[in-house]
Amino acid sequence: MKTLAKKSAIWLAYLGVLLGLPLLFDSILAITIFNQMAIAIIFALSYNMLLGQGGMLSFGHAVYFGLGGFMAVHTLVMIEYETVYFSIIYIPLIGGLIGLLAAVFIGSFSTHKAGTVFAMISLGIGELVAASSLIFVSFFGGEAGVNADRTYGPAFFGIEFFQDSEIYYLGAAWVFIATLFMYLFTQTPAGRMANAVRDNPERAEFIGYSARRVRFISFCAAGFFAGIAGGLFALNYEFITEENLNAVTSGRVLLMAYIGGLGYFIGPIIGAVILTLMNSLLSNYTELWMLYLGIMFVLTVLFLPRGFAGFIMMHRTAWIRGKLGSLLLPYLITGLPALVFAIAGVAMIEMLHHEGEVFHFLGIPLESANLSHWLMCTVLAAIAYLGCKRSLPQLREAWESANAIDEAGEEREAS
Amino acid sequence: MMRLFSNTSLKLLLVSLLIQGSSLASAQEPIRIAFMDPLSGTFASVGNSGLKQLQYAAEELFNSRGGILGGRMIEIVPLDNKQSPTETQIQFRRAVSEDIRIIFQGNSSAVANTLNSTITRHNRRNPGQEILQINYSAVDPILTNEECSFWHFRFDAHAIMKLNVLTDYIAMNPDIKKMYIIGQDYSFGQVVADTSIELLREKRPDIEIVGNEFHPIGQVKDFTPYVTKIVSSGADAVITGNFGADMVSLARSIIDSGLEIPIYTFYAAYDGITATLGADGVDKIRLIHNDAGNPIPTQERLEYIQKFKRLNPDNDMTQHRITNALQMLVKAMEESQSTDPYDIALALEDMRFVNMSGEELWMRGEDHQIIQSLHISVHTDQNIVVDADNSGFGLLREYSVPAENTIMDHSCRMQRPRR
Amino acid sequence: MSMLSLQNVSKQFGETRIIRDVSLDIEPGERHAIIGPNGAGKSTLFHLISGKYQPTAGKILFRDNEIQGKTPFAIARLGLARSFQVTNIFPRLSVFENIRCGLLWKEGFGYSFWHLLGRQKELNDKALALLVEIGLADRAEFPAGELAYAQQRALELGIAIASGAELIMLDEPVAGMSHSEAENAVALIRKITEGKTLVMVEHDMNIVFDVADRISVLVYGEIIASDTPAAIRANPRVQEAYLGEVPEAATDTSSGQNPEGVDGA
Amino acid sequence: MLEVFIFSTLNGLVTGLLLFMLASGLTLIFSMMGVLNFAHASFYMLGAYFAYSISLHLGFWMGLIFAPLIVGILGAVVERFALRRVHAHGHVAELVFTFGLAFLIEEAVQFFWGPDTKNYQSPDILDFPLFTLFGQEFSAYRGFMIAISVGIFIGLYYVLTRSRIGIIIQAAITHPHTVANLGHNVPFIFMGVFGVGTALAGVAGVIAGPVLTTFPGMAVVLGSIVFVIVVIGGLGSLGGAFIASLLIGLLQSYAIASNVGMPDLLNLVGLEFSRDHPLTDLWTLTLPQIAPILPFLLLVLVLIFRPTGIAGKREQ
Repeated sequence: MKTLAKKSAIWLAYLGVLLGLPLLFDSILAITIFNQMAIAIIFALSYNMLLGQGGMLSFGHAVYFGLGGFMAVHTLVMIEYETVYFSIIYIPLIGGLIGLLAAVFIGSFSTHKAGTVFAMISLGIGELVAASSLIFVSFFGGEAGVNADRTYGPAFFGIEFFQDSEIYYLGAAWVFIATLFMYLFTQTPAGRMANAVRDNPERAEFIGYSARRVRFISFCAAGFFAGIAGGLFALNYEFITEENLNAVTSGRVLLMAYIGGLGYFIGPIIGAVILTLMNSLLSNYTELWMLYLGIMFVLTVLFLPRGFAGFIMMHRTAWIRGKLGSLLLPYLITGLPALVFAIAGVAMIEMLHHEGEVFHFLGIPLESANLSHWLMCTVLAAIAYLGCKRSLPQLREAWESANAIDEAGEEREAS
Repeated sequence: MMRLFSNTSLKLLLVSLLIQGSSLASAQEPIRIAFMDPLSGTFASVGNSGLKQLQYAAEELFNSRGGILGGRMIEIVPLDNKQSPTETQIQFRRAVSEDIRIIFQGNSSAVANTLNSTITRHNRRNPGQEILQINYSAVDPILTNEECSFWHFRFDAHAIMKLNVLTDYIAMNPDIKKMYIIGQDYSFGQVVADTSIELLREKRPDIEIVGNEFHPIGQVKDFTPYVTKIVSSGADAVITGNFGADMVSLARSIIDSGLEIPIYTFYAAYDGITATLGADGVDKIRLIHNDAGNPIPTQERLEYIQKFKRLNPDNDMTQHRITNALQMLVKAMEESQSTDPYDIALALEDMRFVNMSGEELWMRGEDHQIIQSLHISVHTDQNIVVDADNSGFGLLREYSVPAENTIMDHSCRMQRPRR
Repeated sequence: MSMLSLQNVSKQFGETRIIRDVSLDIEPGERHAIIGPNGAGKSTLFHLISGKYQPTAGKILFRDNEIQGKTPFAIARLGLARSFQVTNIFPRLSVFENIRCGLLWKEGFGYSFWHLLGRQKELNDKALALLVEIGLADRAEFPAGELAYAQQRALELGIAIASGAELIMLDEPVAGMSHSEAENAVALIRKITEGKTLVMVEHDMNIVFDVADRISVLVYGEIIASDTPAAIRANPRVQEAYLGEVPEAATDTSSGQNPEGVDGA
Repeated sequence: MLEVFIFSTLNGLVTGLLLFMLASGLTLIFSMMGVLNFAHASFYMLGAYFAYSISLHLGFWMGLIFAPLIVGILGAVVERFALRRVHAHGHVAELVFTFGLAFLIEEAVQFFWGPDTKNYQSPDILDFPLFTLFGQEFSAYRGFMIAISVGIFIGLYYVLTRSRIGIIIQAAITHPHTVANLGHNVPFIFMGVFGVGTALAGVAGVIAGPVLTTFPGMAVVLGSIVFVIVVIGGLGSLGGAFIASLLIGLLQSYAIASNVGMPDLLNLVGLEFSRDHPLTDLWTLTLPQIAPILPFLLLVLVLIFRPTGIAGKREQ
């Protein structure tokens, strides 16, 4: 029962953060970003059901997001013309059902195999649907997409959803519900067997489970929640276009889930938050943000194969043993030069980019034509690199001593 | 990278999140105008070039001369919409958040349509906080027809107006008997195809349309198979609305096949295209556009362009309509002595303005469509004073239509807000 | 009624006949060992019974149900469990989860996505009891992939037992273990297969003769003898087949048994 | 009609052979490491860009020699310092890594060369029509493309089947441990194969750049098609990849050249729909319109009905 109380506390904190955020940051821009995050969190979590929990690498997950979103926008239009009439708070559910429907159909033949075959089918389906969306203009609206207005439905306790902040609370509610249900799914036989099939499909068959059926269930659930995210997107932006079901969106959700950390439930949430912030803020400071995103992604795959969540979880043992503090100083000693190295590197990239003009980097005016600027950055980077390299063994040592396990079982049980 | 983020960006993030839309207009405060176009990604060069032209116009024509409305400066705020309708929504909210009331936007009709409906919704829900859309380049006809809005002004001729002039020009060429139409499979491509067919049938019923082909945007690796069809159809000329890499590839394939026929098009110059077509495209590529190219009509404009070129050696003055739009916008502010979008919009309606080339521009009040003369130019290296891509090649004017002959009917039923 | 009955089973891969006309009856409660030199087809025989491969000809009956042509999971549901030559667990799940997954189908949870596992007290108690039985209770929260080799094999046994099978098939359960580990493993096997039917493939003759009630000898895809340990020991054909062979030496995968390559490795 | 058929066949052949140059490298790499290199087409793009830069100073032919070399070395470096590291985390991580690499290379290309189309020209010496048929020219450069592709195919076939190194490579694919035990440096062979595979992609980029235009989107346009080919052909099968390349090249070429569509089909069965029909987009669909997505349709069908592809044996 102690764990139950602990878990409830975490969920209550989550709800608190969701509800409290707009009180801390209440500008329109902040709300916009939070809304984006809300959509991204559900979408990335649904993707994790496939890849992280079920071991299915999909290059076409945006299909379910997009189809759900399109149907949601069309439903909004129907509400406007009173073909149907209900409160728009249920719109994400419409998106979810369409996502589910699409997943049931596509999953019926694509979940036969995991691995490369599944990845390739998802790629093919993704390309097919994206291409069709440009051909079938009457439903998808061509490249301009479909527009709607969310304010025509019956008011919900007097709220007519004129403002994005009202949508935020609706979105937050959906995020909370969707997150909760996706978490609970992992705790059911179907969710647990998805992990088992991911780890070892053959073994799963020999304990009575059809790997294909298990994958199919996860696939449908992922499609359902992706559709909910799509429905929320439709509510937030009141429009949707083909770009929301093409390969770029599919790729972005893969990035989110991976950078956040596959396999950890919280990973995709972290990834969704990081990528949304980068996408909407970093792009205002540098045109090269996509390049940095690419570098970050590749570095993550290389050095943090379990993403940011995995990095955080690495410290669990040290935390339990109360030795996290002993890591702080070594982290600083190595981290600071690493930071300087990164800054110098970015400065040089920006100098290359701003050829022939003066630009301000962290408040310092830099110019690519000025050799001394290059020299300064190079020297800085070199010193930082050396400092990093010199201190790395110490960090490793500190790490090992903090994680040294006298009796392993004891440590595990303490959690 | 993340380090950068946690440092500069975080600080800026906090600042920008905390900014409240409560700035009161004071005499010294700059007038902030958003420029919302792709500034990163595949289409960045077009967007950045436009941004430089707008910044140059603001600096050169107004700020360096003491500002407007009694000394206020114009500040151009670049907003990167990555040419994505979704990202446009986000950047629009950023503009609202920063209390920017005027948005310049030009690239992609899909984006313009999205912005148009977003602004319409926003302005209806937030009276007193309205936003004005200055469309300097998106040519989808519906923006000043079915979907016209009081808050949207277009400073470029729309696709059908351009095609009207283009088909007039084609009709004058008796050698053309067979026409092939090819375009990207999306709304603009379809408008080009449908309208061309309709107008040619009217003007030259003897011209046979020997092909009407659509291909997916940006998906075609090799245009040779399409060119094979063009050749076998025996076409004398090609009309296409392609842009970007699809335009270059198509033109290159046609030229490579040895086909000596004219290509009539919209977007086959600048931003690397002129340089890539180079000598191969001479006398083959013809563009319909506004704002006369070579020879530059007035000394004033020539100097204006040359100064821009000195400041931005790698960019061209590709879209003079950006300058036109800013000049007319400022004129509207001065006339109404206001920066409120509603007052500006009223002042812009039916404004007549003589631009740097000495052409008179008319912003038709009924649909907010600019009426100005249109030109057809040829890709060449003869008599080029202002070239493109520093390549020595550029556009030479062959045919001009005065503004009054470009006027077309519209189907706009504008809903005017009441104050 | 026999527990498992093979009737003239054959298996061909292309032109190669791996299993030739094998017939075999295994009675309930019997502990049956299959031995034979490398490449004899022992693992293939296991794969045929458990449904990984389909026989080219012949019938396989499990408790009088024909199971040839059925999928592995359908066969597993009838009450046949197997372990693998290569350790076959769910490496990223905890030890406890491994066992619990093994229990799920038998306990009637199916593909349910409306039961919360944390709430299933009975299920969890069973899983814990099994963990105690296989001696891994103190490792319950470990990721299974981090266990020592012998522990992983024990866990694998545990998963097989968990499914509530009547017939348990073990493919080289002590391969790669040290002598003392092997002894513990054999003791565990005896303990947890109490009252069930056991079929095992094993190279360690000491263990085979120690554990088995009956032994079948498979050579080149054919069963040349099937009898009590004593009789097998005395059988001249068996001695001939094993001449020059060192049965204990073979611990890793041999060719011919697994034509599609090793799975899950 | 005949000239359309002949030229479509030639066009399909050019495209198909070009695709095969990419697919062959991808297949080799897959056979070796069991990973589909998502970034393969990005190396093709790098080939085109390097060749463009070299051609500005030293001419096309130097580009043809040096650009693939640079790309190959780059590929080997990627294998040695990145892919080998990711390998430990499994196939999914590898696939995701190459996916990220493709993303990164596209951004890097935009960073170094800018987002515009580059004026990369074919050599003047090949700037003449090889032959003229029914008034249409077939440029010598396209003939040159066919010759290079066929040459590489023959060379590759010869090296793999006849030479000592080819036999070692083939052995290393199926029995890496045995080959290692024989004293060969298997990781080095892997690196070499990855380098050669990417260099092949580089060659394809060098010769395709002038014809298919050199711009940052060129990898995306071709990338997924090459994937489709490798999967349709059967993962790991060079012969299958060859057949699939030509199949896709010709299929697309013929589809574009054709003039049939749904309206014809409907006329055939005597049906007609008005333009206002809600499914009008479907009723007016034409074959040329959907030509570029045919490969994906084929991919999905093949994967559903024959997951091993045309010539594939190996199951994942």
